[in-house]
Amino acid sequence: MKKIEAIIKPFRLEEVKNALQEIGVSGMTVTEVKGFGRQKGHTEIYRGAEYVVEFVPKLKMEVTVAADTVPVVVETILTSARTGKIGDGKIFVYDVDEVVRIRTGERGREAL
Amino acid sequence: MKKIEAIIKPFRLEEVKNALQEIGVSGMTVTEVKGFGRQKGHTEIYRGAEYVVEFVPKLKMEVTVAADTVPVVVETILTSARTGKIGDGKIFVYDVDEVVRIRTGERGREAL
Amino acid sequence: MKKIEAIIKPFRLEEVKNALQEIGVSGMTVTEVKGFGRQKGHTEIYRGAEYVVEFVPKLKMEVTVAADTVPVVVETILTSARTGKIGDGKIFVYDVDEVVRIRTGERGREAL
Amino acid sequence: MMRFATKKRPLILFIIAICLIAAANGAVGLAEDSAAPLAQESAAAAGGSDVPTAAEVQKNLDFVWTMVAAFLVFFMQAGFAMVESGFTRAKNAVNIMMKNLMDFSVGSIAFLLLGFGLMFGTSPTGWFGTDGFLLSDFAKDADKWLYAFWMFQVVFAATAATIVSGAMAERTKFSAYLIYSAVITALIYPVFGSWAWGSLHHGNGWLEKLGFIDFAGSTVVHSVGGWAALWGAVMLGPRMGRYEKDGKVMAIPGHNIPMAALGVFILWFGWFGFNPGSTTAGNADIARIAVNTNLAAAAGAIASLIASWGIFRKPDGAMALNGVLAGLVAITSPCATVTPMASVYIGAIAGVVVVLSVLFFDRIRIDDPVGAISVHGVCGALGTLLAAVFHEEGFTMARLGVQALGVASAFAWVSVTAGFLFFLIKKTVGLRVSEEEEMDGLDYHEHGNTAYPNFQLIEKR
Amino acid sequence: MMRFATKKRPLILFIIAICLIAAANGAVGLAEDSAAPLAQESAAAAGGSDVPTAAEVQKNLDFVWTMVAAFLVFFMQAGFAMVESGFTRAKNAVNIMMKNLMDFSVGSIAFLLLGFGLMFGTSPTGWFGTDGFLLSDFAKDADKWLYAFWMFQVVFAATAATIVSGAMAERTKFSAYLIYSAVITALIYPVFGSWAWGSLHHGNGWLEKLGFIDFAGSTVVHSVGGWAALWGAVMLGPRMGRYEKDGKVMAIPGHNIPMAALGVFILWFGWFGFNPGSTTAGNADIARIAVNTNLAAAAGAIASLIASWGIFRKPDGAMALNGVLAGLVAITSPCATVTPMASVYIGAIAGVVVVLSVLFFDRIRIDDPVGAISVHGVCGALGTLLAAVFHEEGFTMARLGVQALGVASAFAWVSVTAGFLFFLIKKTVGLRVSEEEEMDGLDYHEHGNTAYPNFQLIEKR
Amino acid sequence: MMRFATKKRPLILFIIAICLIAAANGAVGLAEDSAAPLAQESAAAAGGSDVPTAAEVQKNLDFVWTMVAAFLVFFMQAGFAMVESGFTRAKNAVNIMMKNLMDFSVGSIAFLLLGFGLMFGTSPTGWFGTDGFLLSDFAKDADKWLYAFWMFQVVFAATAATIVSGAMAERTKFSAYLIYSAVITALIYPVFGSWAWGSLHHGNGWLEKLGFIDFAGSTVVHSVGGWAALWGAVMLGPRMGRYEKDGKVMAIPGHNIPMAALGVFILWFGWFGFNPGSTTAGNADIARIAVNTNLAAAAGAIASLIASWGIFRKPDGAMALNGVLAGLVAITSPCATVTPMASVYIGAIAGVVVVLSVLFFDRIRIDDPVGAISVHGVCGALGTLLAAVFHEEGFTMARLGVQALGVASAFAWVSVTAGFLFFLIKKTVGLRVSEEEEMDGLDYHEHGNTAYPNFQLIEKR
Ligand SMILES: Nc1ncnc2c1ncn2[C@@H]1O[C@H](COP(=O)(O)OP(=O)(O)O)[C@@H](O)[C@H]1O
Ligand SMILES: Nc1ncnc2c1ncn2[C@@H]1O[C@H](COP(=O)(O)OP(=O)(O)O)[C@@H](O)[C@H]1O
Ligand SMILES: Nc1ncnc2c1ncn2[C@@H]1O[C@H](COP(=O)(O)OP(=O)(O)O)[C@@H](O)[C@H]1O
Repeated sequence: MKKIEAIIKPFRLEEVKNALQEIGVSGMTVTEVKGFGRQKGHTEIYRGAEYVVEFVPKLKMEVTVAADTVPVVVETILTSARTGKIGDGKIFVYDVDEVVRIRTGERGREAL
Repeated sequence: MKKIEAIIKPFRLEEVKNALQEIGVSGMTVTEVKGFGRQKGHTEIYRGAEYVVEFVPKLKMEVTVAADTVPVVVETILTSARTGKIGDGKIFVYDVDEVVRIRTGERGREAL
Repeated sequence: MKKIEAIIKPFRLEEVKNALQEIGVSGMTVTEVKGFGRQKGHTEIYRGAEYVVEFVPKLKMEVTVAADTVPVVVETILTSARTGKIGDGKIFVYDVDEVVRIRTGERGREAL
Repeated sequence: MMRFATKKRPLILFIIAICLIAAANGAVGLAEDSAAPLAQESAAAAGGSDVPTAAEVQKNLDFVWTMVAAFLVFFMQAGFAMVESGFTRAKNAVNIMMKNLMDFSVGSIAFLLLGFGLMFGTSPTGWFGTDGFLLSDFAKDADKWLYAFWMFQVVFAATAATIVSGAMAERTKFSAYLIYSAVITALIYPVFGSWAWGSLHHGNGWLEKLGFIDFAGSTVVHSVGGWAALWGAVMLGPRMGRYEKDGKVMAIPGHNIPMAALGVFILWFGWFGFNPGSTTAGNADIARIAVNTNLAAAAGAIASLIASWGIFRKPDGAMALNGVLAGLVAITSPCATVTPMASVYIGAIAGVVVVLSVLFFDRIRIDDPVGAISVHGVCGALGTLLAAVFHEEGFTMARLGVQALGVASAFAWVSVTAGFLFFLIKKTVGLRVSEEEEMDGLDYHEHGNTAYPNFQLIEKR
Repeated sequence: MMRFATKKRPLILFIIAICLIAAANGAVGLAEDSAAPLAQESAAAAGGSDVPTAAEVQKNLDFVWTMVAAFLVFFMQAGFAMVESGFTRAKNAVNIMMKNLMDFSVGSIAFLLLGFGLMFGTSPTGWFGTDGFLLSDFAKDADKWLYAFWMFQVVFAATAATIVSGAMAERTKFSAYLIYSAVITALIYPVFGSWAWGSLHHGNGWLEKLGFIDFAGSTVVHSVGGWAALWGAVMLGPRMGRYEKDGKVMAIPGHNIPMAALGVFILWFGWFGFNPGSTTAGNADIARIAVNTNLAAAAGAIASLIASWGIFRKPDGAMALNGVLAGLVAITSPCATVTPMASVYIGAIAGVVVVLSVLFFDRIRIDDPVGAISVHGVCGALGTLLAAVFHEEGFTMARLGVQALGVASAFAWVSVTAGFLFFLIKKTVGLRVSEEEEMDGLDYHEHGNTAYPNFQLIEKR
Repeated sequence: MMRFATKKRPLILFIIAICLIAAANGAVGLAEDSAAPLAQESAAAAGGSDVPTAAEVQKNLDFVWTMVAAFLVFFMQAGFAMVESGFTRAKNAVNIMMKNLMDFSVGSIAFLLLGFGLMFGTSPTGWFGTDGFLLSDFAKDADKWLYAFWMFQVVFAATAATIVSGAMAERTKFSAYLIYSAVITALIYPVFGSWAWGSLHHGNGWLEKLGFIDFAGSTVVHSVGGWAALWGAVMLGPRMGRYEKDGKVMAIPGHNIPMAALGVFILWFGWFGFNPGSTTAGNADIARIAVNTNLAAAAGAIASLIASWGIFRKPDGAMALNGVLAGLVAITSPCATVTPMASVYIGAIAGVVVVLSVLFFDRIRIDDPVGAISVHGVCGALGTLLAAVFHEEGFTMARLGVQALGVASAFAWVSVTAGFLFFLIKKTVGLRVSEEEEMDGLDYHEHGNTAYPNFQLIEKR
């Protein structure tokens, strides 16, 4: 099993989520994160002093799926998350040893 | 070494943490996350308009442990996090190449 | 490719980020987390009743880099995040199967 | 939207109904006051077209002062809402706002229909009023002062009810809350009120006849509210996770201390209407009452800060806030009959007592999220007794006796009536929400709302 | 800092400029009031050194009452700011605070320069005032009452403008906002005001001559603001993501409901200055007006709670808050000419109507984030009509006709002028921010600020 | 709980102690006012049973007005708390609330014991008062006006102290804070006050004899507070991370701008008590003072918005808020002796000056988290000078000279005394918290509390 971790722009969440549902992804976990990369932060002013907000708000989306479905899931995220502007984010794929559903104790594919 | 990542219901945190301490887990990291899965969100009303809150608040708990202790840790989480209701969450196990304790620079088992 | 995940003390963020930039790390993702470990939480008082705040605020910093640069990155984090006090945190290294840049679809090293 | 559509027809009928009842009542309207001069005219009048006497002007001044004071007391509702919500959790904030808004709204109507008459109507027995419901006295006396007096009294009545909500916060059913706050404003508060204050209008209570001193209501308003809060908290039981089996007391910190502090500032501000306004006359007496009120509040804050510093080794913010309120509640009864120095002592004593009282109720496992029982019940009783101890004409055992009798009768009356009320509600609509609702928060289950949708909250219990 | 340095020289010049204009004006200053007694003296005076007549004292009382009422009305600005910001998203909170602060500031100056004269200057035609700009009447009449009256009127004028900002929240350009709020306070509001209230000072409006009743401004202030809000919202269009193609209405929940509730409490409090204060005379009439105001607000809250409970199966918090405001707006016109019972009915009707109205405007896809159109526009008109229906001297078709005429003329006047104003702004400076600015929030793009930098916000849309 | 138990016995003793001191004082109480008529009676009286003269009614009106004004000024404490806490970080919010609550509480007692006497007691030298401590003048004069006057003065005294806390926020020890705020209210403020205002009661200051104009305290209250703030900020040094070695100024944004904006609205509201109330007489003069106050605030907001727009290319919210306060502080001295037009100029000048001043103090690396030095110190001095420049009787060099003397003497007096005070504290209890405490936030280390336990905060520095 593989975990697909995507760092996306917050306002794309709906689109990505819906796209994943359509291809049958049963679940996912989302985290509020701050990103740092090519997309630079911005400068704010507060009472005469400037300060740079270097980190950009992003969402981290984690989806664990069966290894064979990775390509299609990645493809789906790519198309649904893309705006074409700097800062669209990244997708990381990791290997997952094991998955267990807490409620039932099911393991592997059944647990997803 | 292995990382055990558990998505649990927020109010189970105390129980799970205590259970893990009892079996000698020395540390863990917890993150506020939003989950999407079989457990559906709920509908709220705001000034006459309805809106669906699709994502359910969850906690992500990360514990890195020596490979041999994985089964017992997983078992402990299973029993302490389980309520039997949909949305109890999942446990994911990943492989960890290396662990370093920042304070001392210790590596591997010693770092935990 | 490898993912380096560091749990650090929040107020070290600036230093670590700058240090990583200097060695040419192009991007990273930061998450607010709560840590539990050797560094104990503290006791607060509220209207006569005490309560223990067991979890300590930490930041999780994730950096994905080419495998060969792992040692230098880890070293950089170690030196920039270290205060020498309990609770300095940990560094975890994971294997990454694949990286994709959403904007361009580039994969692997190019995507970083 | 569609599924709503169907349900709107009844509302149209509802509006028509209101209009019909209103029409039926139209006559009343006429009778009540057949020629209220338009203000423009009267403004002109005041401008000098006809010459007013000094006595008339003084009367007008009494109107102005009493109204301003009433507005300040009204504003205390905002203070109570801020304190209660600041001292409780984010997941219940909408519910608490609604409760504080509705208890005043429901209370205003309940006091119009029943409360005022029971409290200030002619009272043959001395135990409750029998007329003057629906502001009907105006038809009789044709004295516009009735409106000023009613306005000042309705904001007091609502205060008693709102005190209760703090002690019962985070676990009470909204519907149950609406019922009991209506009953408190319509029955429990007014009947006791008629014993002590009836003679301010048409009544004459048995207690005031004995010389009971409760200038602005340490007992009549605060203790009554506080003791109702006590029985409510007892009947409800503590919030989940507040007291552990092993006897440990778990703190459940309030979600917004600055909000609670703002509430205390608003209450302090409003109390300047509550105490000095109780002269219901614009005269020289209001000044010393204001000074006394302020000094007691200040002394209460300092004393409770010292006390908490001594006990907990830290100057606990929340306790200092309670200390201010304790001082204010305690001075409410004696504020017109003690010296400024005495007010300092009264406030200081209350400030220490409230800290001990909060610890005490925690020890006997009565869960009062905001400390309403200690602040209003205990310090209300304390202040009423200290009114005798520090009376500027000197201390007399007789006076203390009467005060004690008043304190005791308030406790007895409220315990019986409120106890019964909560029991009844518990057996019928139910008093407490389900465990699941309590865990998820009342905002979602009771109102389908969220207080802070744009903020990442810390989800624990 | 360096890049700022260069830009400070002009400011020094700016200050010097102010001083020069001021100098030029110095004469005016002299002429205007050549010997204002220092208050210390007059305090002594009041102390009894010279003996005042009862009529003089009554006049002083009118000053005191009118000022206190004006201060309460001013404080409503804080209430509007809290309600508007609580009902919108965190990313626009700074912008909303700035708008509410600046509309009052700009409005005060605009009313000084133009508004007051247009509204209360001598009005040969009955359609607008022609003198009394810049408080110049004092030179003429040397009557200090002018200042009291002006102070009371300026806080009213600012209210009309601030109503608009709620309906146009979260998507309006800050510069455009400054322009239209100046125009509303300088022209649109005063001209209509002169029709209904001009005779309170030097004017005489055509509408008041017909016997139009609008005691405290259900129409003059609230409907005028509400209809301007309507056209503003129409011209702007809805917020992104508010209405989906498939016709679904998407809620955009406000970011801080307790803040909105505090705002409603502050507004309720301030309304006690708005309505009773409109006597601009400290006399016995203020009491019943206060009672009526309070009962209508309470009834409005209850009615809208019931209505929302019936329609949505939950007692929606935000709706109850709108219900209070609906009751207050509706009673504003009739508060001096109906009985307390009638006030209950008026409030209750408004409470139901506001719920239906909010649903209606959502259905026709006019996006009003805070419900300003329904609360101020619709319920303002409603209250003006009900003033005839429930008039204590009984219902007459004639009176209803005049009221209806007033309501209609307000709608017509505002639709034409505000419609044109917004159209003009749209074609010139532009009315709406870019999609990107709306998505990121106005705080960053318009002000370079963040409202809650220490809080982890939930980033979605 | 157990470890608390032991520490409660001393408290019981503490209470008993209070009672004993009180008993000893009981006599005083008797002497002071042996028959305060119960308000009920006096209400009856006012009702007409005995006939008051117009002069008596005017006196009563002065009481009512002065008390209402005092209450409004008290409410400013809430405004200061909101502004200070909104402009600082979440980790210090509880500490800031406690400071604002305690400085008023401690200040009230300190002013009772020492301050009032020093400020208004008979002053043979003209440099400080020598009697009238503990409200003892009542025994002498038996004039209830003393209480009204004291109440109005105590809220002013507390304002001076609270100003300081803003400039010293986020790094000052709580214990040190309590000490210096007591000293400021007991000594530093009153002594200067006696120079300028002593003759309002029994004193006669050297400065007022020269004709120094400071109607409501631009210098007496605001500059005094502002200069104390200056020396406090200097002695403390800047917050960690505020100024980098390379000379860069790092902004430390406030955690809740809407809260700060609410604070500014509350302060504006309270200022209507501060300035018009300073007549301490209910008469026609209050109206123009209110108008002037309002126009200066509005002009200040607009001017600072323009200035910040010009300098930073964005209309900075926080600066506009400072602009309002700058205008209010500047008009406080001249409000009774200038025309409304002049008030607009004064406010506008202050609005620009405050922006430049904030930038200036940042450049010289004096860290003032809320801008208290610029708003109260600089604009207080500015307003005092402009009182001469814009005096309605025309500008005279002589008058300007006296004003300048007053401004200079305030700066000198406060610099010496406050400078010495802070130095002493630094050398004894210590003025500043440890680096660790500053980093973690004062809430936890000083109070063991957390302001927002249910919110996920952004942990950085
Ligand atoms: N090496 C990396 N490791 C982890 N996260 C990264 C890395 N590089 C970028 N990111 C995340 O991806 C986000 C977008 O990357 P960025 O370089 O800004 O734009 P783009 O995705 O177009 O290359 C960043 O904000 C950060 O959260
Ligand atoms: N494929 C997945 N990848 C990552 N997280 C998942 C996945 N499926 C479920 N989750 C997480 O687990 C939580 C619980 O899953 P859910 O299907 O709702 O109930 P259950 O755990 O009983 O199957 C979800 O809220 C989500 O956070
Ligand atoms: N086994 C673990 N798995 C995951 N995170 C851990 C683990 N042990 C510690 N951590 C994280 O590292 C942080 C610091 O560890 P701690 O034991 O407190 O101090 P130190 O890093 O000096 O050993 C903890 O707060 C927690 O967030």
